[in-house]
Amino acid sequence: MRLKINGEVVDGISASTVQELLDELKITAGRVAVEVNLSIVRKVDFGRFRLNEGDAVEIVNFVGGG
Amino acid sequence: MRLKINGEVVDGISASTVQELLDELKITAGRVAVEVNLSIVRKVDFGRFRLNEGDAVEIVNFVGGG
Amino acid sequence: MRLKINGEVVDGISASTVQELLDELKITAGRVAVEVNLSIVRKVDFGRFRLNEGDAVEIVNFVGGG
Amino acid sequence: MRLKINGEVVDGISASTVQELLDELKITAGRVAVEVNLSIVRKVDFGRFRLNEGDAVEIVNFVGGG
Amino acid sequence: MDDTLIIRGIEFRSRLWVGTGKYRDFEETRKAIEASGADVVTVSVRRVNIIDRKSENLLDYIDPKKYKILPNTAGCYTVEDALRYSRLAREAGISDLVKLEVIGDEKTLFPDTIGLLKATEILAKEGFIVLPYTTDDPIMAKRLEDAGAAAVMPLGAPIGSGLGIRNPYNIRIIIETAVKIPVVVDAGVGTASDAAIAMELGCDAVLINTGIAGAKDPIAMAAAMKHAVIAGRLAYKAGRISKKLYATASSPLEGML
Amino acid sequence: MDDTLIIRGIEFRSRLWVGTGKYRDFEETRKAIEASGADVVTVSVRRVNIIDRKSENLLDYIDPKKYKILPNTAGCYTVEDALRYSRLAREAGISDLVKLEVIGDEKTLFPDTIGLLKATEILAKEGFIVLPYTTDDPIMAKRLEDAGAAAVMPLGAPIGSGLGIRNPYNIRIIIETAVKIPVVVDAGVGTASDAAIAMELGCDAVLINTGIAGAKDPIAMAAAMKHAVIAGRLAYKAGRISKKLYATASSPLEGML
Amino acid sequence: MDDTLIIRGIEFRSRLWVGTGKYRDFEETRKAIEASGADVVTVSVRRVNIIDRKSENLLDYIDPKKYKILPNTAGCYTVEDALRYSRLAREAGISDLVKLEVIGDEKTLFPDTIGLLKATEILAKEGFIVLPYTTDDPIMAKRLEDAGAAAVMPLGAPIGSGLGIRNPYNIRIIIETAVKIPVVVDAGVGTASDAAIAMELGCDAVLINTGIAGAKDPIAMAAAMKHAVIAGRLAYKAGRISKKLYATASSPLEGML
Amino acid sequence: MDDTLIIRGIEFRSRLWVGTGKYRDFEETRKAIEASGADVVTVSVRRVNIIDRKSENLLDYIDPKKYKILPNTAGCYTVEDALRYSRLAREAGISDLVKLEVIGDEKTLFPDTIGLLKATEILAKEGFIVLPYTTDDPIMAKRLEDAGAAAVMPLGAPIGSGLGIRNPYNIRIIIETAVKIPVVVDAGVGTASDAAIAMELGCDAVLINTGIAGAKDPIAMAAAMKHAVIAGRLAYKAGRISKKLYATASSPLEGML
Repeated sequence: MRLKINGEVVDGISASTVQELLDELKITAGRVAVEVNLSIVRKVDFGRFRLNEGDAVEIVNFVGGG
Repeated sequence: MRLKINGEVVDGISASTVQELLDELKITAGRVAVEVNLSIVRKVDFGRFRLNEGDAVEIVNFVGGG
Repeated sequence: MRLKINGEVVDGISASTVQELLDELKITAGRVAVEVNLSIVRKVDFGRFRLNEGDAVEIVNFVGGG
Repeated sequence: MRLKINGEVVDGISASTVQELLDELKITAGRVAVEVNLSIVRKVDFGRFRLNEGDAVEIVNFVGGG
Repeated sequence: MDDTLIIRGIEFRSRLWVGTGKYRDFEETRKAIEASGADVVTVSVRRVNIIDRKSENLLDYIDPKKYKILPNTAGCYTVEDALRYSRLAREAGISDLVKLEVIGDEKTLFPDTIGLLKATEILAKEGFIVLPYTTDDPIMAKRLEDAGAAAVMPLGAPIGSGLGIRNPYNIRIIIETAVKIPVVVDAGVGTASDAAIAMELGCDAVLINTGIAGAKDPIAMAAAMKHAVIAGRLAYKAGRISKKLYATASSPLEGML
Repeated sequence: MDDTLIIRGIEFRSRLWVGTGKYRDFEETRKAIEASGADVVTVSVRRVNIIDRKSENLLDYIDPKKYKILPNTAGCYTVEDALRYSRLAREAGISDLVKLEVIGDEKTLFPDTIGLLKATEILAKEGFIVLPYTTDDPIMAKRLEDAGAAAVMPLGAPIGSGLGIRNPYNIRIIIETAVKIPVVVDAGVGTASDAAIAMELGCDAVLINTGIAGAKDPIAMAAAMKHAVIAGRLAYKAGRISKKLYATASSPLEGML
Repeated sequence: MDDTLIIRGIEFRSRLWVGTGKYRDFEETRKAIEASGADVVTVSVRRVNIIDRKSENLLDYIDPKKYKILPNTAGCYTVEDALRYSRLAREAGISDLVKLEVIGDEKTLFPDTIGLLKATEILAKEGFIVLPYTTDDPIMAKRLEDAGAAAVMPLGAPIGSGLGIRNPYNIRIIIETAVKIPVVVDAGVGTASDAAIAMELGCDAVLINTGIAGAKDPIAMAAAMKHAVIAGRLAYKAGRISKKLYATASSPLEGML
Repeated sequence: MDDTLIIRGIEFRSRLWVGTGKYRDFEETRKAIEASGADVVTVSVRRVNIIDRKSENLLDYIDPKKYKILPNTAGCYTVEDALRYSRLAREAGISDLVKLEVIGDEKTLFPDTIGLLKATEILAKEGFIVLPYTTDDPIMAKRLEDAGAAAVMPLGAPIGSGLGIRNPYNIRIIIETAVKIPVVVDAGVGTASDAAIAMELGCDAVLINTGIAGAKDPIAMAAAMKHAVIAGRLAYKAGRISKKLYATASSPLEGML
């Protein structure tokens, strides 16, 4: 499946849920927030939130800032 | 006629136009602005603008200010 | 004997040395400095420094200051 | 005659007085002060003050300063 | 150098603008304005006293042909009031100039910038030449410019406080980078050096009322402010020396004995 | 008001005094002095160039009949040198005035006040009108007065630094309580507002050299300083408003709609 | 005295809050925060690097159980972006705290107060504990309080400028009369005395990032800021002596020889 | 880093020195000193009260074994008096330390630097460790060093005035270029930030009396000063960021949505 992740088009994604996507990308779910097509996906829903071809996914976390 | 002029109720006004009112009050038209019932009366219209019983008239001019 | 002590004339002093004077005035020698007729008397000399009639004695110590 | 003028040794001076020296050097007397061997020569004395071999002469005037 | 200030085609002879409030009487007002050399005088719009008609009029002392009358909306705490006073002022007066004030609270008399921005937009559309009294916030200054302000009038310090230019950094930023329209410092100037500092920062003009009217000798202070504004403007144009911690001799070493 | 500064019977038309160092040429010097309106100009005493006689003389450009020539002893680090230069200056000039400098070190060009005091005492006895360049120390100012100084010239900041009046508190103390003789701030003035501030403190005059000569446009800065000194003096006399943290309206509340 | 700062029921051990930007590495960040004694650390919300997964995470070095994580919306120039980042931050984090920034332009990084006010209102309604980064305008501070801000964070000077508290007068007015919510000075603090001054004005806390991270020795500066904030707070509580132009002896005259 | 101040081989644990004048009683004095963390306390030499012998002694509250007692010559207006008090102090005390004061006048309590220099020279020859209280004149500081002073104690502002460091420029010059001996700012510190500023300038220590004793809560202010001096010293060592008129973001732009 093709997704747009953090602005980059990524092909061959096998994950079908947000949680699987995070696993596939080796990202610890605990410290990130996820947005799919501009709406936030709650952490509790990561497992059941299904991704579709072409979804725009944003995965963010905290970095140093003032 | 009774008018409300600058917030004060004034009885026995004989003037029937803004111009006549200014004359009656001995106010030089040149340097004032007049508002009747919250809408401005143009200087050019002072002569033909008729006043009615109970009109709220505001007559203002310039004073010292910063 | 009459001495001038710290600017005050004091009569009937029986002490004959600085040390005796301090004892008579109940002043602990340890924390004061003594001047007789404008010259300093060393602590070690308190015992043998003889006082004469009319000597001007200054006895000072430390007070709060900035 | 040899003089030391403003720190420079100058030979062949024919002037025998301060005034003649100033004339020889084409310096207007009016605006300068002259010192011979560390003592000031009054303007009124320029004409009669004789110079001797080896005299140290200082001729100063005003320059821009703050 | 020709150094005339021009706002919307109007030429200003002087870079010192003065208020007319707080003077002992009209005669003192007249003398102070004359001593100040100002050609802009601010006024307020208030009700005519219909009971006691004897009282003279300010404009008997300030000839509108000689001076530019700049009405303010002092005392207005809402957009509506500010609009109302502005429109009455234009009708009473002879120009479209208005020094727009929308006040936020009585303790500071600081502007309510949100209301100010709204009122500026509306009045500019109505053809007013709007000079808003604002804070020293560069972002807000830019917003006001975009809304159609003809100039911005950032405060140096609270009205009547005499604290001078409290934040020269912000004023400099407004002038250097925030806006292209003229910048006129309004409020806070307490003495001559304050006015000079404002002009040295690059302001186009300074408006002073209490600083002059409240002085022990208002006429003398008016003259002081006149010279201070000229001095500050000239200094700004002349390009000052840079600051150094250590000294540099002004007299030459060469030619010493 | 008549507000002439008088020192030892000498009347000064202007309260701005200017130096003549660091200008591009004599013509610029002349123009700057003229623009400044000063009637006192400082000069230094240096050796005549006996090799190259073509070089013009400063006094060809500054008419000693029109201006008061105030020789300084800049560059002197000892009492002896200061005395020697002062005496030569008097001989070369036409008056007993001397701006006495005994410098302490070359980095700060601060005065060596101990040497200064000695030299002041000696020269005052010799009939000089001694104007010592000193620190802003009130005690030393008093000592110099007692030693016969005709005025004191405390520094605002290091010579040529353009830092302005670094310690207005000390200058105020000198003026208010330390001395009865005139106080002329010397050194440090970098721009117009600095000069205005000095005068607002109550100084009798200000001496400026680098602040004018070092500006991009010295002529314009000279005019700026002229106005600044007038402004500061007028403001001092006029009596400024007091400072307040909060605002006071300058427009009336009475008569609002 | 117990002097704990409490905002919406949250207790803050330290009145020094620190940012985590601009450090050489996470280890230096960790050490600086530790030296600062802060229990609030600000962070930004940014995209995870999905290409290079090795890169460590800031939270590996700052234990969210030990520190209060305060996400900011730095870099947001619109209300929409500020809302989006705030919501993502809440989702990524564990609290409702947000340091709300709606930036007006890139040169000054001053807040766009109009957008800030809108965003504050919306987020407050959504249950966020909103700490808006604003100007030192007292009127705007009040507006933000009315819109539901839990505290206001007026700037002392532009972010990263190190200019300190440019306008202590406005900060004082905000604290004394404008708002009842806590006031945390944000931006501008360049060295220890700046932080002390902020606290002496009566601020409830100070937020510092560049002032620490940009110092030659960030760890030492973090410790300096820690002591400075404690010092300023204690001095504010202790009640300083009033200022006088003249002296008062600290040693007694009585008992002199 | 080891950062111990050493003067003539004497080690100082703290860079805050405190006076003991003006406290309500000895108990408050003791508590304030303890809270300040100082190990140097200044005292004055005065006549013992021979009439009323009950009165306790200051040294019952300040253990000379625990604290370095630094006697001053406050109240002395002549070299002779300063010498007399210094010698008595040495005899009464246990060390050669003396904070030398030769006062110029009672309004300012500024030093009479000429007398001060004389007394310094004499006492240094007699083996005293002389710490002269002087002005912020760099030249005089150098003279005192040459005369044998172990450190110089320039005033920040008049004693008890609470005006802070009125002229940081001079203090910086004294530290950077005038002297090699330690510089301890004495007098003028009114609140914590003043002390921090003194240390940030590079002073080696600060002496405070009225600023602490005159505060509403002297004990709290003593603690404030303790932290302020540590803060200022650390900041000086850490190397502060440079000042800029415009902003620099502390949060990254990279990784934005």
